[in-house]
Amino acid sequence: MSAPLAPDLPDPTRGGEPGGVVAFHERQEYVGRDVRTEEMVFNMGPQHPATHGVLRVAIKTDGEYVRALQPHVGNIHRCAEKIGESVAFYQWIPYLDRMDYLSAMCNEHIGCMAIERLGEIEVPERAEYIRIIVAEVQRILSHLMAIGVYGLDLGAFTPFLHQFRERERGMDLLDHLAGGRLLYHYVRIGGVKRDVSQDWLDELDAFLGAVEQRLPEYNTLLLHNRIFQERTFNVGVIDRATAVAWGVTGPALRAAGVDFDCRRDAPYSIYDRFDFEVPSGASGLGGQVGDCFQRHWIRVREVEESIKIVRQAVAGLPEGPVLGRVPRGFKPPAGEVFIRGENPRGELSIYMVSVGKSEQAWRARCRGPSFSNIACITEVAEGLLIGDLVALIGSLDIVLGEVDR
Amino acid sequence: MRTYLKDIWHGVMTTAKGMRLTWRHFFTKPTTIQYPDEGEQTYFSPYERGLHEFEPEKCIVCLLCAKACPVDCIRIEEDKDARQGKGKVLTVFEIDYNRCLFCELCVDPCPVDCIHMGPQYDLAAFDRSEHVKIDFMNGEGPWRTALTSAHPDAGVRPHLKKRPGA
Amino acid sequence: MGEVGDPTTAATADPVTERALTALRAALPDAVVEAQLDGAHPYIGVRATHLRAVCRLLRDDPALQYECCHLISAVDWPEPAEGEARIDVVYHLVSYAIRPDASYRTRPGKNDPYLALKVAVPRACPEVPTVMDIWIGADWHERETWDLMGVRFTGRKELPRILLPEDWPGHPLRKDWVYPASYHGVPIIPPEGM
Amino acid sequence: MHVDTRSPSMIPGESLLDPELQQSVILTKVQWVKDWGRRHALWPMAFGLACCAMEMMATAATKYDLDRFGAGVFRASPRQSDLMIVAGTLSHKMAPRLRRLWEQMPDPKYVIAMGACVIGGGPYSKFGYHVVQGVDLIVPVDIYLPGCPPRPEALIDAIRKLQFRIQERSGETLPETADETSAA
Repeated sequence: MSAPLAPDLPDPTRGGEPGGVVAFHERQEYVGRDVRTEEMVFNMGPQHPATHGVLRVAIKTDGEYVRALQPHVGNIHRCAEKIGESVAFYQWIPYLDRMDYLSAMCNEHIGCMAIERLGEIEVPERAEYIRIIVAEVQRILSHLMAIGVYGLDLGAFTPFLHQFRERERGMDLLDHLAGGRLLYHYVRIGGVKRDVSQDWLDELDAFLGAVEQRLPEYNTLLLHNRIFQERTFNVGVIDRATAVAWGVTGPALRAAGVDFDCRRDAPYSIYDRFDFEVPSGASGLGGQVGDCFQRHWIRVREVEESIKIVRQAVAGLPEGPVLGRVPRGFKPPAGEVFIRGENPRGELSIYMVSVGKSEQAWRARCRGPSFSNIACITEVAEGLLIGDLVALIGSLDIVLGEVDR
Repeated sequence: MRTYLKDIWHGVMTTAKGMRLTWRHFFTKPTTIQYPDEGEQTYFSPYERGLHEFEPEKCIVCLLCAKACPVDCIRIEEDKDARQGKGKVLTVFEIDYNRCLFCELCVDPCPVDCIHMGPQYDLAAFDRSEHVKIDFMNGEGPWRTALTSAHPDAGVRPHLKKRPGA
Repeated sequence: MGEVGDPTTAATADPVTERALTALRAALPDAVVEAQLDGAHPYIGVRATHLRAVCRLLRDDPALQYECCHLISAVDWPEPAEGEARIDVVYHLVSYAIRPDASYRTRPGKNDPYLALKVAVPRACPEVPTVMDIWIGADWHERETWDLMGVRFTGRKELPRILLPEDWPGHPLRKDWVYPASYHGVPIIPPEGM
Repeated sequence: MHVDTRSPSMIPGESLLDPELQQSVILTKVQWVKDWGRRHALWPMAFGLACCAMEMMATAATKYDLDRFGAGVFRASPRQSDLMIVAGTLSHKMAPRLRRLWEQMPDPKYVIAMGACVIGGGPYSKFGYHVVQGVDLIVPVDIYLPGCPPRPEALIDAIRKLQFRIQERSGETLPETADETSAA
């Protein structure tokens, strides 16, 4: 386990600006001076490397400062909800993968849980443990990607290349189980597709050890890096009230100081059997609660916690079957179900309505966490520098596939 | 002034720290695999979901795979068996890779295990109809080589441990 | 459907929904239409005219503090088993300040402390008052519900589409929506039988 | 929307020259050198739309290192790139922008359609009302690459095939090895 991060960090010395986000006309050096700039409206995206996909942001700028901003989404709206109503329950699972393609296993896990609760299907104990293992490995991979790509956004190319080394290794692990590198379709209704072998568990252990060993390396490159700190301290602060009102979830919510994690506070599956910490925003790190730095720091901490969970799950892995009995032509009784679970990016919620005697759902509603997370930049980004806007969007770690679904 | 110099010092130091880390990797074994060259193979799962492998002689034309497909990409045409007078015989078994999402749902319901997914992945074609729509009954498509190269199923996986760059 | 006060369902009733229902009954007696307290998805049915008052109460009551509108969804019922054609608008609310106690959490299957509100509106004229000023996060959810299901939220300044282009024909998640042949000259292949 | 489905790469570039002159020894050699340069300096445009973009990034990253083939300089701007890897689902809302970005690319330009969604609607071909059923309805495509998503090896394979295609008109044909190496 890496050393605690806080003592290493130097104090924030960001001139005389406590808040960081100071509107242009209020900035000390310009008060009373006649500085005139013209407002300009332009588009960032939909094809822009810093928007993590096809997000279009219309920005009204005043010089280098963002005055107002409006994100436009829908550029990869892929009709997941319509498809959920049109295909059979078991056929919808691969589409859940494609919603948030960086956390496919977690999506499958929560989607299958919703369908299982609708049809009152029992899941074997071993399958539950395997689901937790693969979901947490997926969380590690997703956070590694987030860490690397955030470095890329801020101009550091090296961490991106470094994290891909571990990420490839983890993808090979999941590839071995599922047969796909990115989209797995491994979790099925009633359990998981295949059992894990002892070889695989050994390799998993080696992978966890490698990640643990390499995390300090990433921290040297990013968290402890002075330039990175300067770019992220006090930038894009999402405070508690803003985060909650906009429905922000996941690391961004916890960075804002809300100590809430679905895995602990609304436990689904068997998460209540594991012992892990939920990191939330702290003021001792430098910067302030809810800024970009804290969101990044929470991801790093969550990787450590996920490693803990996987180790506990592997230790407690019981024997038994991995796929329960699901009747062919599965038709759940009429009813409704609402399930939310913690994805790497926040809470994925699925609300399903079944009318009974039908292979298809009547309504399949999903809420991707990024949808609300990206909505809040309308309020937060006001007064930021354009360069800091990139830092803000990057720190939210959005995946447009689930914003648009 | 003091803060200014301290800032410079901090900037230089963290950069140096990072560069030390970067340079250390200059002397380690490279992670990159020499993919298309012979000798170094990339890692494949024994359950790799690549191009389908299909054994026409086993197929009993039950159409379960076509029904399980969420996008209807499997086209099967059948005919009356002329020799025996009853039963059906397969004439066309076509998978449209314009649509296939490699989800493996067609493999599960097959009662005789005649369709499975193989490790063949390089389907790149110059024409949309060239490889992308494959009739498994005719011709010598890439699926043939996949079929003949006997692919071991689960069990021993020695290559899981010695992977390049791990 | 378990009516409130029914002795048979009282034992399995969802305490989170029950607590909210008691508060609503006390403050706004005619707002609640129906309530389901047991089962996989407990909810409170609310009259559309009283929705804003209900939401404000749920947010501001210090014992409830539903400070986050987690999800807004809509379900289309063109031919329901009873009554006329309607669209249900479902609100899922979450409180981070007030957490349920430990005894609630350990009960299997009911460990999620959300609160669901249901507003049934006629399908011919689906209009619901906006809650955007109560929870700003409802903004995008309302836009999406309008975009895909065609529920109009009144009282907002504007209600643009969010996912689909502005000139898209119809609202795709309505059950009677037909696939268009093409959009700006690019064909859309409709599924068979549609 | 009517589009010319012939890619510019298939149209002879020096049509201003006299056809007889084009066949002369020196010009053929010059052409060969030009194609050789083009082939080994493909600058792809990072046109990541959805899931396949992650595999495109993986291809460019540590393990697969697309730079070994001279195609790893991902550009954010269409004006600096000559290869567009359309990776991910193309929606009706995005289609005009794709066309516009393609038009901004300088000639000669090549397009790789990566993933099932882009080559023909893929998973969304049946019920996806908002998904364009194949990017070749919008821009001409040189290489179709199925897979959902294709493995990085498959993308490397597609790029190699494209490179041989570029050289093809100088007399070099697609060697057998391009097919053999990938039979795992």
